[in-house]
Amino acid sequence: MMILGTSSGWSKLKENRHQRLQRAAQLAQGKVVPADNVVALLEAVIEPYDRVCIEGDNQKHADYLSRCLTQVAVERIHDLHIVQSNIALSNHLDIFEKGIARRLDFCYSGEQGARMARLVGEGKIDVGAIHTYLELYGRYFMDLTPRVCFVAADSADPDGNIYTGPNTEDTPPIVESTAFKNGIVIAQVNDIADRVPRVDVPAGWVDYVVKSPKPYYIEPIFTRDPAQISDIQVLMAMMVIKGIYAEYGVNRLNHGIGFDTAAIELLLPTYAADLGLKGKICQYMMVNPCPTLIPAIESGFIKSIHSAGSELGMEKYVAARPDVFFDGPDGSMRSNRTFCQLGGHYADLFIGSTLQIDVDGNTSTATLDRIAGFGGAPNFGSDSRGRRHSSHAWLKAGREASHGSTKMPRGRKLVVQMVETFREHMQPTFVDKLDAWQLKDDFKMELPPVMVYGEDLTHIVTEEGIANLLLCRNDLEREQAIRGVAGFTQVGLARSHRAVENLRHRGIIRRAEDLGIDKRKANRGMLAARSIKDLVLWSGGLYEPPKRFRNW
Amino acid sequence: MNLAEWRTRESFYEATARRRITGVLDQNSFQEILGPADRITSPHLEELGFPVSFDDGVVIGSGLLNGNNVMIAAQESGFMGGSVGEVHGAKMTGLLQSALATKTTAVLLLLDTGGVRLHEANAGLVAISEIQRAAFRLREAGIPILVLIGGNNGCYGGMGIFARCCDHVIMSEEGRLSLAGPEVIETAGGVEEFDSRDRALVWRTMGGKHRFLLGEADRLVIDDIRAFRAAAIELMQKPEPLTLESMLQEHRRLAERLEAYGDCKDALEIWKRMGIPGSDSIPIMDNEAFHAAIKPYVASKETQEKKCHER
Amino acid sequence: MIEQLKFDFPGHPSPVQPARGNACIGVVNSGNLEVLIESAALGGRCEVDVKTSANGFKSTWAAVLEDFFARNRFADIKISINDYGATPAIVSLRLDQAAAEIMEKEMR
Amino acid sequence: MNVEQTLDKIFSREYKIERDGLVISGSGICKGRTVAIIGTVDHAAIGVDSAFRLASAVLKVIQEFPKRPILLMVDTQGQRLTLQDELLANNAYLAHLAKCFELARRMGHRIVSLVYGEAVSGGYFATGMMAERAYALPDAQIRVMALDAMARVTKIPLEKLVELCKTSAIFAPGIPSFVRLGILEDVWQGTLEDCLDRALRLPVVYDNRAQLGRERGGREWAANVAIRIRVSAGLA
Repeated sequence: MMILGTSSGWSKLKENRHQRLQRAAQLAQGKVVPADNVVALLEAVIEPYDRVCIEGDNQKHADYLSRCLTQVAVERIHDLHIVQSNIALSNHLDIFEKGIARRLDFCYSGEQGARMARLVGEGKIDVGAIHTYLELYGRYFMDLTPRVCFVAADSADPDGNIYTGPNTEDTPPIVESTAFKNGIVIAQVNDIADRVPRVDVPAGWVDYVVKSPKPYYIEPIFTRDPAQISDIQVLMAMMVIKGIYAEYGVNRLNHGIGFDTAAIELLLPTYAADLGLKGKICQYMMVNPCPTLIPAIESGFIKSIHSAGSELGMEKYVAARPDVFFDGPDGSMRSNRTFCQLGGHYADLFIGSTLQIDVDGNTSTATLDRIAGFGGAPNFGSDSRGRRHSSHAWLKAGREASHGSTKMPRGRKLVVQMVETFREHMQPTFVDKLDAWQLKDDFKMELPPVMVYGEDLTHIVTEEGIANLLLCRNDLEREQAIRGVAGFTQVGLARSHRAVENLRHRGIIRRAEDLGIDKRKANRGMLAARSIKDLVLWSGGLYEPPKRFRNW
Repeated sequence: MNLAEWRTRESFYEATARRRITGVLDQNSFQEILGPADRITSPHLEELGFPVSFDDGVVIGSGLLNGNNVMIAAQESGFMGGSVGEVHGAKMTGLLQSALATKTTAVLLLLDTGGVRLHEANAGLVAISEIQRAAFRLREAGIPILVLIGGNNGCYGGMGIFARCCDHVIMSEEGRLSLAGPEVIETAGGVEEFDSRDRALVWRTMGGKHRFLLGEADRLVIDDIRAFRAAAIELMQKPEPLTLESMLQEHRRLAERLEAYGDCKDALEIWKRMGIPGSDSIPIMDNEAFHAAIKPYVASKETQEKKCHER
Repeated sequence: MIEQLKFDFPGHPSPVQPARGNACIGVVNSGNLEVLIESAALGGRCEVDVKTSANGFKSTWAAVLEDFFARNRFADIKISINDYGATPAIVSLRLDQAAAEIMEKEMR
Repeated sequence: MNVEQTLDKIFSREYKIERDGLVISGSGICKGRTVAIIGTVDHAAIGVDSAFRLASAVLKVIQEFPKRPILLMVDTQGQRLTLQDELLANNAYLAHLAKCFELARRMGHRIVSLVYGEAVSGGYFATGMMAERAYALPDAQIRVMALDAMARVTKIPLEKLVELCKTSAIFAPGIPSFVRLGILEDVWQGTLEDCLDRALRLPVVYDNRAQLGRERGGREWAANVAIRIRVSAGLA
């Protein structure tokens, strides 16, 4: 046969993988590696300049493996390229401080944002890009495929079959991208059992299993204590329910994780039910099992919830509600961030909070001196241009956006930001220029870190009312609509009173009274649960809140 | 859970001092004494550059309870942690003195406090002692003092001691009644001694249910202003005698407690020793289930004392 | 430190008559405030005394109060405020509650 | 001075005490008058056991020696700060002690307290401050909280607290503050025997502390507010 190609050797990755496994042969018994051998294992299977993916989710973290990585000899292992969705633990950054890793592609850094900024400033971290979750997962299969990955799970059997527990989260794309490109998959598990409750990752995709000395690190980050919801948040939530959910018939949606959206959830069984909205709104949600959803689920509002991850304390409740949640044959929840993000992107509405909004409606949660990222919010909080199926809410929003133009009918996703005009310590939410611009300059980024772009934003809800940006005919109107709900911030004070009154007349700005909401009734008494204990009672004792949230 | 019934409840825990008072008393009967318009604020807080409150964090006055004349005070949970400063304390002392002079049916004290206001430390400490002294005079005159505890701050420090110097204590499960707060104990003895962030531990050590089980509270009610009102009506005409006999009874009760539970390190052990089946799940029981579960095993404070008396 | 601010507003030409002498709303805790509203013989004008722990927001207070008096037909009214860093949203809410309260005969 | 040295001076060595843990009880003769002695030693941290022992001593005096005056000897670092004490309700044990003192007062016992060591916060509140008249030795220590701890809790700079302590008795630790506020009737100096004798000869009072505080310029509000309330309630 004639050979046209010039290359030879099509299995270099496979051969290299074989060499790595050979080097580690003495360290494992089958696939099981004793915890004490992990540093040696990492030194054996990782090579300098490797791309390594560390599972760092919202909930579970491969924290033991990432801690071991800080202990490898830097002369053997250095200049790694880390790909990781969530930089949450200090040891995630220690490897950069020590020179073990240099390049980083990630999504979100939360509490480590300030230290990250410092390390970037010192040249210890070379940031490739800050992604959304879907972007980064996509790149695992495109140009950022890991050579080695660390994942975390509840249990494994001696063959290497893995049960992730309810927090499956990022595990599937990490394992799949690594295992099918001849990479090395190392799993940290809380327990090694003869049989796992269900197989989330088949043994054939897994190279090593380590029982960590302590269970993986997990935080109840989606638990919002109803006791901390303010009257103002109740008022805003009432406006959202009556002025947006009822108006558009919003049935498929994603909620942010703040107190504002928790207030909406807790008003469904009371205020929304009183308005006769049960069965008409909020039936399908893409959201973690936030405890504040319990009353709405129990009162039959919500038909189905798919989650990116679980939430500490919600395990038994979720397992006992298989009609609502996605539970496995073993009874426990199966989450998956990729699919949750995907569903949420094609839903009818996203609503969440933010820290800053400018007069064009661009929003950002970035704060000075920190490099934090946005995780999944930009995918939820953007119009889905590829959407081809219709729904009542989507079409109505589309009609409003087209201003009666009849050319090509097309829908719009509702993207809502729900904020108080001032945050605590009198920090204005509405600003002339986002801090994101300053951040762009400070850290020489190519883009200012914007969470929701103005062109995707359809509604702003503040204590002053709702601004429907879809109905604005031009940028000037849009700006006045934003100023018209910006309260006593400088942005709000600079409004044209005449223009704002005109917008109000046209229903572009709607105050509580325009919506028929009595402000004096907007108080915590409206909430279906006012404490974590109420949530436990609603759940029939199935919800087991972490100790720090209890007052009984 | 019955949502309709639940929605009719009004949380005592969440209500302001003024609302607690108007909710506990007969409708429209409350007459405030030295109200906000009198502007009796703390000169000491002002001197230190702290915000003041027009009532210094305690609302006092008179009103009707089921048609009976009573005097009432309520500490404001949100202002300086309900703490007792000079003016705050003097208002309560003055109220008790007035109750003695006017011979009201009872005095209701809605306590919600961490104790002494440290910004006025010495004056706060003696203020509580003066409240206590005035309360004893009232008891001597046979006018019962009812303490209601169900707010965010619980009832701690000197006020925790004071509360048990009154005739009756009515608590909700959310209420806490103790001397030293969890943070103070943690600071002194380390997190191994008391993890103040472990709120379940805090409540089973100091919360309403445990206090009721020990006989430190006369009534345990749900977190509803009306439930507190009902319990207050029930107890307002039942002064507790402070006599040699009653003190010897109490002494025996406290001796028995030391004897029976002195070595326990967790409320769970105490409850188990009380013989309550399923005692581990006590924290999660609602009020009704709790009373049903403990009834056969724990005598109420009244019957405990009666039993002591019979012996 | 506490900043003291004083404001003076012209009363409404056809004012409403409060049902009570005074009303007090809100609590002085972090992010919150206490509003005392009283009838007072001020020759038809309205006065506001603010004591606030958040310094440097005089113009914001002026705007919030102006808005409040534009919404309410008040004359001969004195408002006294102890503020512990409340946002304008909370301030407006408490002012509205105080205004509603003084118009009600009985204390709730 | 330790408790024995102090009692030696008060009772010219004519006394007998027993020690049970950190609690002492007994009696002595002062100028021909038998006085019951009850107190704490070694900077006692008062927990449920000590509070109970103190109450036992008070009840014993009430039952066995009607109307015998009680000298309450105070040396306490405050309440004991443990989980077990709170579990059993230390507040209840201290309240019980307070009620026993109240009972003694009602039954005709004069009660005088003397801080001879230290007296802190809740421990003093439930013991020495229950006396009809409270005294201290000049070198005794009394406080609610040490200034550095107070600075930490109240978030007031320590320097500012120290400065304010020079003029204000409201939170300054130390005997002069407690005298100015009227909490302490007096400081015992000179012959302690005479001091106790004098104290027991004073007329019976119920609670003169607010009045003393006003007279001494330490706190005006306590007395004034109480009067204003009586006026508002239509009583004066």
